[in-house]
Amino acid sequence: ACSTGNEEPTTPDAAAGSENGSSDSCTIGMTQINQTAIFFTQMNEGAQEAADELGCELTIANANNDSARQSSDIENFVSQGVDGIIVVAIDVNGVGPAVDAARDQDIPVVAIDAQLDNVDTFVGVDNEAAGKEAAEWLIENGMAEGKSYGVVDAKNSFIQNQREDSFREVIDAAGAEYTQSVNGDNVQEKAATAAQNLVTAQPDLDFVYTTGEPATVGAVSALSPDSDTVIVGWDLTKEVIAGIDSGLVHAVIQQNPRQEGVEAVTELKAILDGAEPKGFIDVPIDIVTQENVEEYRAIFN
Amino acid sequence: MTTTTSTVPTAGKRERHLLTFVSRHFGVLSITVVFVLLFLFFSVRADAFLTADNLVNVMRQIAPTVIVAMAMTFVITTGQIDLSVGSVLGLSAALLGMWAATGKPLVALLGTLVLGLVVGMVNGALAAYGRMQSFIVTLAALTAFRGLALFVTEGYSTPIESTFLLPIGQGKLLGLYTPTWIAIAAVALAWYVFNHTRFGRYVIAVGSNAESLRRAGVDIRKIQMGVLALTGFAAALAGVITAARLASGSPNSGTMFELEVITAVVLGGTSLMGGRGSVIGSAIGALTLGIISNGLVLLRVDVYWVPIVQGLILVLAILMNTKLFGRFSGTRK
Amino acid sequence: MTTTTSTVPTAGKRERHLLTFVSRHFGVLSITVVFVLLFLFFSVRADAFLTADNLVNVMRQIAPTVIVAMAMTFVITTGQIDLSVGSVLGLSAALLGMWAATGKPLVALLGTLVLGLVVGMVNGALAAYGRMQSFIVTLAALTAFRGLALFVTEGYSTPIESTFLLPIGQGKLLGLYTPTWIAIAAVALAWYVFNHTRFGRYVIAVGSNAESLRRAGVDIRKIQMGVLALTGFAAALAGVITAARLASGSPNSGTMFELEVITAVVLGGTSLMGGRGSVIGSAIGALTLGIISNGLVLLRVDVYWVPIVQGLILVLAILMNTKLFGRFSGTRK
Amino acid sequence: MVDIRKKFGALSVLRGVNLRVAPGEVIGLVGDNGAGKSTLMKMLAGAVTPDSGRILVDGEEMTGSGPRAARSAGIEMVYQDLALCNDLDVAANLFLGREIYQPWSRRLDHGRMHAEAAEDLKKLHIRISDTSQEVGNMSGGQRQAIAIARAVTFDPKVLVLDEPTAALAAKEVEMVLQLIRDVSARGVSVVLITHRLQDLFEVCDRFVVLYEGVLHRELDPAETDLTELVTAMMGK
Amino acid sequence: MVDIRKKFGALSVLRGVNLRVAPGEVIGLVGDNGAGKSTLMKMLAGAVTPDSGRILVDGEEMTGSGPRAARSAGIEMVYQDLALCNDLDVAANLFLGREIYQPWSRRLDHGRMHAEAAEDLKKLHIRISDTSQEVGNMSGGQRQAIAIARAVTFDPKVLVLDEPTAALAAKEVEMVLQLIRDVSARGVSVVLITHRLQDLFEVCDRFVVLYEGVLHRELDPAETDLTELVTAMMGK
Ligand SMILES: Nc1ncnc2c1ncn2[C@@H]1O[C@H](COP(=O)(O)OP(=O)(O)OP(=O)(O)O)[C@@H](O)[C@H]1O
Ligand SMILES: Nc1ncnc2c1ncn2[C@@H]1O[C@H](COP(=O)(O)OP(=O)(O)OP(=O)(O)O)[C@@H](O)[C@H]1O
Ligand SMILES: [Mg+2]
Ligand SMILES: [Mg+2]
Repeated sequence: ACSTGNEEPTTPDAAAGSENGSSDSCTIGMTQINQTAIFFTQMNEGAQEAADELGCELTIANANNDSARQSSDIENFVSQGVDGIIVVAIDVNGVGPAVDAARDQDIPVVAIDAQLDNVDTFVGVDNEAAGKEAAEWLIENGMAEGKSYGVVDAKNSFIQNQREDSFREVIDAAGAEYTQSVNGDNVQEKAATAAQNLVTAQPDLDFVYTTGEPATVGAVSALSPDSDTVIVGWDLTKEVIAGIDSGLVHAVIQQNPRQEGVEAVTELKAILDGAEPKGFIDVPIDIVTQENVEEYRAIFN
Repeated sequence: MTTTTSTVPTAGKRERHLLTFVSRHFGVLSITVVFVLLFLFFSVRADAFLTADNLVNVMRQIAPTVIVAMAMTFVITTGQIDLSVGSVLGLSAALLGMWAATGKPLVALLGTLVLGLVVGMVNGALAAYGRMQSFIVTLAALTAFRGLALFVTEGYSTPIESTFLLPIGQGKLLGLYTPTWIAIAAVALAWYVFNHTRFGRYVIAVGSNAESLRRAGVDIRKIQMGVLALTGFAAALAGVITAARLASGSPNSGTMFELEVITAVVLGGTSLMGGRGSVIGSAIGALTLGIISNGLVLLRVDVYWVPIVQGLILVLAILMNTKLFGRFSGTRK
Repeated sequence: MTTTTSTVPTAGKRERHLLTFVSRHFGVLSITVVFVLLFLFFSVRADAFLTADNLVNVMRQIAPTVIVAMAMTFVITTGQIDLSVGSVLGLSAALLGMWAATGKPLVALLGTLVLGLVVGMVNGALAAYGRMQSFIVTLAALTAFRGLALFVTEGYSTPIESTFLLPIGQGKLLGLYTPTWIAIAAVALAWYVFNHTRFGRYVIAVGSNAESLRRAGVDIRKIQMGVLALTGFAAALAGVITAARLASGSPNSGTMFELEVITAVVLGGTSLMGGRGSVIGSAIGALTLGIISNGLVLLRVDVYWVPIVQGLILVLAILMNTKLFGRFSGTRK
Repeated sequence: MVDIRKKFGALSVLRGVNLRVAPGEVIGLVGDNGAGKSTLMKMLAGAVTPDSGRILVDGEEMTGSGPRAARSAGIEMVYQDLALCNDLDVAANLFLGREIYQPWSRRLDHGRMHAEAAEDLKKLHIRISDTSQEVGNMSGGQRQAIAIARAVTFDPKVLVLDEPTAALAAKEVEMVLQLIRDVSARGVSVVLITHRLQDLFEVCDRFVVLYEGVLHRELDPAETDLTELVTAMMGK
Repeated sequence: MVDIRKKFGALSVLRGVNLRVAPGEVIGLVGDNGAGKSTLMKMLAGAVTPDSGRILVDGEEMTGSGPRAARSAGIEMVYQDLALCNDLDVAANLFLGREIYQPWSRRLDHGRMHAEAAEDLKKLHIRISDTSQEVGNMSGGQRQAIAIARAVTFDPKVLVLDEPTAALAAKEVEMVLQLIRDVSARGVSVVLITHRLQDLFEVCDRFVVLYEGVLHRELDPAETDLTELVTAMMGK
């Protein structure tokens, strides 16, 4: 699969063309975690794009970080009679029963981003593995041994907790010194305030690890470019690219949510047309630094 | 300096009774009209809406809101408010998951419910005996209990596998899910207590004129504390149901739940100033919220439009009824 | 059937004046004591707390809360509430970013502020002229405006590069950031209007006895609408400041902001029942919240404990003061 | 000054009442509890809108409705429930809706209002030491005195007093009666509602008896005695 | 039945008052507006806690404090501000704190309460047609009648009436005075606060004059005339 988002994705046209006609209806329901992170917005866009090209009708429901609402949305999709469902799980444990219920009705289910064991296909990266991967990258680049760091996280996000814990496990083992975490609640200005307080409390940090887009953007605006503390975090935005340019942001772990969306819809359509579920579609992370940031400028405009 | 008198016949007895009835049950009638209109609209416009499966689902989805709205009606009628129910729901769900994982599901269940009751009593004691405004006490609790839920679980959810607990959320009886039956029982109980017991009457009196009730020799602090204990318990019950339905105890359950519950209660005609409330109104209010979010998904409303449309429906619903029924409500506040 | 009389000297005049002063400014004094205690505690326990840099930062961080708390004091004193300020903040920040990107920063700035005012007036008109409870109107607005912010931005934040706008959030004057100066101006203006103009007096009267004010020939609906327009405007201003500070207009700005603002106002001694308020109290309330979240990080309190400790401090602060000053507040509600 | 009017709650409270008040006249409006006296007078003061009927001042229909119009037409009323703002102080209540302020800075002139309030109260022989006391904690009689002071200090053309003496001590009652005589001598029309019927005989030019929402009788004090009045109030 | 007591707000409202009420005695408690009459009686009824001083009933210290203790000691009071719950109906207000309910189901006996309420009101000659009306919309006099009915229907030992007749029509006032005579004949002690001084002479066994928080004078009605009483009220 693709890694930068700039490469040609598995063209939806080709996918549609190759298995044309075996199913005439294609309505898809997609339950999304929230709409307040660009990450999910891009995923929605990718899914919408693919749906348009494949002639599918896509309905997206926003669960607003509420896993009960997410289950309700899945149930509502089933009532509505959709042909396939895409789940971006808030709580990987909590969507289980609703997904089972959908599959009992012979509705195929594809999961994105958060791995569920009872779906047809999982698209994306394992956040836990990606957190480890990020830590290993830092170790290779000499950012672990003897360095101290703090974390700006979002305790109300299951995924971001995974990113934090797996990252810390690996990097602490490599000799990095963890100081403290602050909670940005997945809101930009709260993350900015938290990051500012963090560097006041810990003026000698080598880097700050941010677990998601609001935390990263917040930290970028809170920290001054000429400080010795750099940011290593998740999810690019235009603001973060500016931070990379100024040297404040050292590295960004970038997923490809748009591609995830495309892949998920394409896969669902394929299953509806009779193909075997692929089980797992890898959309790996990429680590963006000053060297390869150019490729991303075009996406974030 | 002339004075003349003319007598105009009063309205017929029958009509007068009707008017009195309408003006007294104004809130409930109003939300019922809104509910029926929305129900008809969705039935006509969304194919899948009026199917047994869908309605059964909606009634399960909204059950936690209905249950907590029952208790919240008592709280709001006393002139207080409980903002912590969402956090208590999350804490309860998280703890149920963790405790059930130790292999003692009954203990986990009872422990969670007792915890909810205790937490509510602490809120209530601070408000009633500490003489703090319930708004601020439960706002502090909103922060603290969510924090506690995240603390005990470290932010992760726990899968629930107990065959004893799962039926609480997923079991079916006579075509309806267990949560729906629990909600129906809660409505019946709340209706009885609110309208037919001394406790219910004192709840109204506290909200209407607390000093008057105090002078009548009733310990108003017990009432104020009691209703907050009730919401704590109801929130824990809702947490259990949610966790059992999702087969997962998540500390993030119930985010913004308090606003949904309060909206349901206010939609149902209970006054935030206290003194007037209706448990039936609250139940219909909750159902209305349930069919709105269900119906909008079934209508395939664009995801960005859903909150905007929800807000508009809410305002229109209340506005329409103020205009429609406004003339019955008289000049009183 | 015997009756005797004994006369006990009344308290000295000086002491009586003091008592009157204390009981009248009870709310402000109470939060001031809490603020000073917390300030001293953090100064002693957290090394970095009492540094110019940190204090300057805190005063910038809390500026949006202070500004909106000023307007919210008016709203709550009239007995209303505005739950939509967080969403209006987010909408304003998002629109400022989008409009500034078109290259007309001044138009963007004015457009955003006017929009906030208009949005507030719509809330106010629905509450005052539509005779709906402000709680429910602004709750609907909370949902709808957040949805609108996401709709117009499609969820993206927009970087702000305008050298005209950025100083609003990042400029420095005499050692303090621009947001701090704006907040100081807002407090001074609010204090003047609240205590020294007819509008301020009518705000209190509406909350105290709206019917009485109405009978005095004042159009209470104008007052009720006016204060909600004020919070709309203040929220937009806070949105501008937030966006300029972060150099990014994000539609998710201001999530849960309304609860922070309301907490600040209530901490400052304004009654949610209306009729009593203090703008200075609200400002100190906001500062208190600011130093709590700053101080806890500087004390390196574990991230999971922060909300728990915050909740506890809140409760203790109010509880202590109810007990400490309780005897001055008399038997009144 | 008043024309036919009616009002319904769910029950008809006023079923067509006509009332005319001449300048300088003192009318005693009496009737049983619940007869509709307060409701009728609230309409005159604009606090309640009649379902139908017109209110004429000096022969002209009152422009606009509501308390503001009534006030500018010179109608002031002391309400039975007093209508004071408990959270405001004495001076603020007296000047409610008519605050004194500097036009350019819009700053309230607290000093002048307190001074004038103290003076007005003194003129009315009301003993309230401190005009910056909040009225919420004052005694029933003190509150009533403030409500009276508020209505009379602004030179009304028509003064409506709804049970102004219910909570007052004997001396203060005497003072209120004297006040009524004074203002009516100045040409102010007064409508007095009270259940202290003896008082009525002292000051009234005419009695108007309201019975179950209709204007039952009109009596001349000179030709009426107490028993006759009480009988009339019972609808006979 | 009452011992020394004091109370401060920021000002001393009661500065050491002793009062003793014998069974069946009717005491007229008078004083200027703001003298502290209502405050003193609220203490007796438990609604306000004195700063110091004791309350003895039949020679024994009242067990516990608060309105509950006062009620169980047989003290009932009609408050000047009536203390009714506007959102409850007439019957609910009458039975507030003493609801009738079936012990096992804890179900309120609405039917019986409405029936008894209607009967009690009728016994007191109060004309209120419908006991399921909400009291919030009723007229001043109707509300006062309900407050009186509430206090007297439960056979108190001591009945405190704080301005019970302020809003009542003449006939109803007469009824209240008759009521006082009746209950005192049955051995109930009555404390009557009123500014309608003539009424006092009709029913009281003793006058107690409160002046600025102290018990200024005690007078025997038989040896006092109206002017003397008024003079006493002015602290002379
Ligand atoms: N807002 C209202 N809604 C419904 N009924 C009302 C309202 N206001 C007054 N009433 C009813 O109208 C009737 C007349 O009330 P009103 O206050 O005018 O009587 P009143 O003559 O002033 O009596 P009183 O001498 O006791 O003061 C009463 O029966 C009362 O219950
Ligand atoms: N809760 C309170 N807080 C402060 N002051 C109070 C309070 N209650 C009463 N007062 C003051 O105590 C004084 C006595 O009040 P009280 O009501 O006992 O007078 P009263 O003798 O009943 O007068 P009236 O004849 O006017 O009813 C008044 O000056 C009043 O302002
Ligand atoms: Mg009246
Ligand atoms: Mg009194």
